[in-house]
Amino acid sequence: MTSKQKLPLLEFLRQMTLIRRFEEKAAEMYALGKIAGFCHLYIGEEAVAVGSIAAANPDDYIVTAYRDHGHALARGLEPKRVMAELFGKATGVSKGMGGSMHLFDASRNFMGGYAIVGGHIPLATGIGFAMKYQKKDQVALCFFGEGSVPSGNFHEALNLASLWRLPVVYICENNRFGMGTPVERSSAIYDIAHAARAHDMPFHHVDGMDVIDVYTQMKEIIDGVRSSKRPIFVEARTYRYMGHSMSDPAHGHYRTKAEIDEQKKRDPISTLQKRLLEAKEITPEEVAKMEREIQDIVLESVEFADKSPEPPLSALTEYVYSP
Amino acid sequence: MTSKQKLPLLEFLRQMTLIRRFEEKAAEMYALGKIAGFCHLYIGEEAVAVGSIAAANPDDYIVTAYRDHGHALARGLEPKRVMAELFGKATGVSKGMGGSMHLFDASRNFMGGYAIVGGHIPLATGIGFAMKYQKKDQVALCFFGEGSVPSGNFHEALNLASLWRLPVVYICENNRFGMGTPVERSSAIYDIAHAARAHDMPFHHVDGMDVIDVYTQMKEIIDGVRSSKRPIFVEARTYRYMGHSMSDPAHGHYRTKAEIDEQKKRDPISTLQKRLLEAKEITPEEVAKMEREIQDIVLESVEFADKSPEPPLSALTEYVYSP
Amino acid sequence: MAHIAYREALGQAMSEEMRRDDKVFLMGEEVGFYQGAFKVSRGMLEEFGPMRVIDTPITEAGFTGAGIGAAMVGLRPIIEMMTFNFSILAMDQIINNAAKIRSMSGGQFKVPIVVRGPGGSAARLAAQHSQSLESLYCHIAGLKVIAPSVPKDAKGLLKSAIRDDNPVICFEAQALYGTMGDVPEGDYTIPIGAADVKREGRDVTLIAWSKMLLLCLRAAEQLAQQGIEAEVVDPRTLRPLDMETILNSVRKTHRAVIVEEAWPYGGVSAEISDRITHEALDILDAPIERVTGEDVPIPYAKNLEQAALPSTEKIIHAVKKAMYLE
Amino acid sequence: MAHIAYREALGQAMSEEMRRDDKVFLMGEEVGFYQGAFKVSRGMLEEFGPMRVIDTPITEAGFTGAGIGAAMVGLRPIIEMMTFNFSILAMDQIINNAAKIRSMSGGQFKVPIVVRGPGGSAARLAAQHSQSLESLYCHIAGLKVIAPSVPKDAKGLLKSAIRDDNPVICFEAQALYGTMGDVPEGDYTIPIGAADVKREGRDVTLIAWSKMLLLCLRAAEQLAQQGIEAEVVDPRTLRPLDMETILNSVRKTHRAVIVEEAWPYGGVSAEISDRITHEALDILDAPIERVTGEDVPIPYAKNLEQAALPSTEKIIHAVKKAMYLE
Ligand SMILES: Cc1ncc(C[n+]2csc(CCOP(=O)(O)OP(=O)(O)O)c2C)c(N)n1
Ligand SMILES: Cc1ncc(C[n+]2csc(CCOP(=O)(O)OP(=O)(O)O)c2C)c(N)n1
Ligand SMILES: [Mg+2]
Ligand SMILES: [Mg+2]
Repeated sequence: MTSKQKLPLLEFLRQMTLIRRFEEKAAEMYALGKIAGFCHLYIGEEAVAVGSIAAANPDDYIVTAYRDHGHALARGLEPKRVMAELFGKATGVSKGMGGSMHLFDASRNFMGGYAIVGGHIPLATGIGFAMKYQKKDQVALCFFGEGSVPSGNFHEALNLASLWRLPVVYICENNRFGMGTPVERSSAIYDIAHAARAHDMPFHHVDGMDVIDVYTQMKEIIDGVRSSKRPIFVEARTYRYMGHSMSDPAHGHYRTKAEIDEQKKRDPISTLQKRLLEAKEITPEEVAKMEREIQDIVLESVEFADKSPEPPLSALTEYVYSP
Repeated sequence: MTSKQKLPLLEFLRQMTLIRRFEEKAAEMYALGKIAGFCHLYIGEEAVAVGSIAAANPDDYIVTAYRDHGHALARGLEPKRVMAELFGKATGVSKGMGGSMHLFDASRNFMGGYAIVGGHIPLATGIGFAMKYQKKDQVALCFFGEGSVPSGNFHEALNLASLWRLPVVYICENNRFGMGTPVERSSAIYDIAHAARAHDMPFHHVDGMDVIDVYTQMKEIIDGVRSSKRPIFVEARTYRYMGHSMSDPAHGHYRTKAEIDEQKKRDPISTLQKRLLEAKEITPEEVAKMEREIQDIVLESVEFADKSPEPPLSALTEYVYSP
Repeated sequence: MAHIAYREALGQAMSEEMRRDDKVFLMGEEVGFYQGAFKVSRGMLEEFGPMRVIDTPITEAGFTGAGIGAAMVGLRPIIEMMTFNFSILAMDQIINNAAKIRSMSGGQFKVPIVVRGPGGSAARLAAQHSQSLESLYCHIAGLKVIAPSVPKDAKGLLKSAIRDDNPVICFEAQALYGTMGDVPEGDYTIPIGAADVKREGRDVTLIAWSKMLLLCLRAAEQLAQQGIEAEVVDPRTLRPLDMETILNSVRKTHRAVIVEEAWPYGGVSAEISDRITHEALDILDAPIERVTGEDVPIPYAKNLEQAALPSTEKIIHAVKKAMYLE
Repeated sequence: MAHIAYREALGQAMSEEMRRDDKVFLMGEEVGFYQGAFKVSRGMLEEFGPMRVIDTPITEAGFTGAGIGAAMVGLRPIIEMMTFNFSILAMDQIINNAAKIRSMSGGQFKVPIVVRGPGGSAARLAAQHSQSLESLYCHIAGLKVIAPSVPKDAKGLLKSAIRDDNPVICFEAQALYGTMGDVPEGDYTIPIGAADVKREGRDVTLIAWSKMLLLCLRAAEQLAQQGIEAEVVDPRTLRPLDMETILNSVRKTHRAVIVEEAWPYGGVSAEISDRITHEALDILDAPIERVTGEDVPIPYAKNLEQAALPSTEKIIHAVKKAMYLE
């Protein structure tokens, strides 16, 4: 295992903080009506995307669900173009066609943002298939919530990947809830990594609140998949602080504020920050500077998005069919 | 466990032989053009339906796939009305509307015959749900081929049944092939009962070529489900002697004649017959008499079917909507 | 008369039917503890308990199929699709089982199930969450399809659907849940298969349902100011269609504009158009105009979403075309 | 010209394209070792090996979705549905992913995938196995749909579909696989979106595709003996529709009969009917007649199956109705 000293922890901190601040701003913009439709925040879960995607090669493929801002930013999509997408502008990563749930960036092998629970999992299997078909070394990372594990798409996709030995890492972001339903009321198995057993697929647990654990384990897992060409299932136990989407209050119906507060004690960002401060790998001034830089990026993103034009009306039909 | 002495073995022999002779005759009738469409024979697998259904109460529900003649006869549907259904006659169990793949008999809680692989499995879950909802003691038995185990319908249905604790016995008739595809090329797990693990469902294996094993184990399983109200998965290892359907040769593409011959050594009917003869629980004369009686039933069935009228043209629209 | 919201009317229909008949139950994602993703089932878990108001995992095929199985043995399930976009995952169950079991069994089993939930666009939900899929279900022999536009119809039709012994697909609209309307006191039903003239007029017949009905009423008001009196017919039930009411109107106005949110190709509006022309070709003074969603996946951007959907302007334009005024 | 069967024409199209372009592969149930459930892919496993001719488990959603994913990264999958009845299980993948990914991504990804297989009735396959589902797919923005009727078109259109950068649904027909026809030597394609006049006539336009086209040609022969000259137009591509060719014919004959095997409500024929009437109301001498499957799940019994499907008699009857001869 890579020694922890060499881990790019500052970069992890920076990315996680960027995602958090970016989304806090997105929430504000939503309240202002600048962003519309469904908008699902990743706040609390940042360690999963950041640790996993850092452990992958830049040309490994990423496929994810609608809660996709974190993955997009971790993969290096430009914040201003992500924000512009949320605003529905022509300069957005999907040219304003997709919005929050459908971020895409072909140039970074960021394969989207999908809004049908479980529906994107077979796509990742297919990308894995294409890698095998073309004898390429890339791996596909597929992120999904624990809510999609009971779905037919999940099982069909995993069986294929295991049967055909495809280089895919299936990463379940178990944030304990699918909307208001806790996992114990949606899945017969509580330890959902065991779903992989039905497909003879090895499985691992990572601590989704600890970017170091995510990164170090994922590094080994992804490297392993790259060489073994066999898929792996990873359950990242994590937690969502905010409501399911912007219309859902953070707590009330299905969980208490106390529960969220308890979870926040393990916050991936403050934990890492504290650790770096204690180890003197970063100074409070540097933290403040990082925050300022991120703040600037976020503000610039909003400005960029705001000033960007709407898509031209010709875009209505332009992207439906390839010529 | 019920002592073997008390088992109604003669009845098992009679039922299995009836199914076999009935289907041999159906094959003839198919060749003559009296039966059309898809027609899937159960020959070789008789022990599974006979042993399982005998172990259930007469008002327990049966749901199965398109290879359903054996289950129908084991449940006591009248052979002549089953044959009439295969002929597409008004006197058929489904009034000629369903044909071979869609045998139904509401009066015997025989819930059909379905032709979409895996599509009927959720129905059984729903029947189990209805039993729980109405606090009834009946159990649903759901039969399906191993080919449907990778399907989304299978997994979604099993998760629900396990999560909600529904009285359903899921019986996988593993005859090793889904059409021409052996299980090892369709399922990532070879020991497919392990699919139940993904749903925290207990599982059992029964010897699908041995009606005594099927019956004795199923008796305990079904009684267990009736009292525990928890679903169970059963894998019955069995073998189909004939082609997948009438248009598929028994061997050639995907298996050899030698393989079939080897399997026939464990034939459920001749094994039981031999055993009963050796134990002197039946005489050769009685065997011959049974064969004659069955022969008569089968011939009468054909005669009945042949003489029965086609459905009236009014049937075209009569059954589409309930008034 | 009570003045209530569309969502409340639906909730009342379900609750009243559940009080009337203990075989009726509601199943779907978030219908219970969460009180419904769109709060249609608010309060129902508390009243009826978790055995009759059942939260499901995100397995549309599985729980819809389970509903069908339960219906076969005598229960009367209401299956909520959180939105109809997700019903595509359950379409095999609906098409191959619900719609066919009575027929395949020679009438031995009936499938009294209601599949309901919101369809259509709301505010910028993008391509996968904005679909109007009525025509996919209307095509299927063995199903009934309803699509109420106002609270009164929503309650009365949903009650009829719950009492119906056949599978009924009930298209609601996210954008309508908050709309208000008068609803009769006490128990009443609205028959499946009966259209309703929502506005009388003599110059042109506007035919629309669900959200588009409201749009047509708005367009009709604007047209009235220009001296054009549009009659607005709400089929309410899409399968079976009450062609008599539609044709009576067209026989009066000689012109028809059909408005539908879905894609144009093979929409319900094409069927209605064909049926009108077939029955009444010679009384048409102009070709029937259809205003539909554009033939594109709905984009997220505000201007493009607007451009993709029917609007009062488009309706007015179509009416004028049908009247040779443009 | 070679005289070959429809199934062989399709097999040739796939094999030739796979030789031309190593990104093309075939995936589906029993396409490999079994040589195809209907032998369309006979010999392909032997030629191309198991990496390019891939047998799948019975998981239509899974492998169709996998095909879409592979298409996004540059491959060109051909997905075989053993029959289109099973495609309903993959409809979410087709509608929500294949048809929308290019659009949702602002044109960054294309999905060059072909989903093909037989649709329609064969000999008494009963309700779940006899469906003609064209209209479900034709409704969807983002898809193309083809439905060839003769070997020549089958080969040429399938080749175009494989080379097309968009998702194309190719409806074949089980009952056509054994039909013979002349096919040009060498490489050729037939453009998607071009109809074909399969028989010239002056009295009435018959519009039909796939199996129904052959039925119409038979009906046209019988009509000719009665002095009625029917023109038979084969749209070949159902989405997009070549309305020009259709309208040109109707402008000549002033009467149209559309024949389709599917259920009537919202069928492709309704769309064609609406478009003809819209463009050419005043040149129609009679209402357009549609001959479709009856509005019932297809029964198994021989007499009922026959009664449920279009026939030459029904077509002739409709033609006479359109000509006011009956
Ligand atoms: C097939 C389908 N059914 C229902 C929905 C509505 N829905 C959106 S998100 C969601 C919960 C998903 O939970 P989970 O998979 O755990 O992901 P999380 O939101 O927790 O990240 C539901 C039910 C949907 N988008 N797709
Ligand atoms: C969803 C679906 N896909 C494909 C088919 C075609 N088909 C019919 S039977 C069959 C094989 C099923 O094998 P298995 O489940 O093992 O049952 P068995 O025939 O062996 O009894 C296939 C692929 C179908 N009927 N339904
Ligand atoms: Mg979750
Ligand atoms: Mg099998």
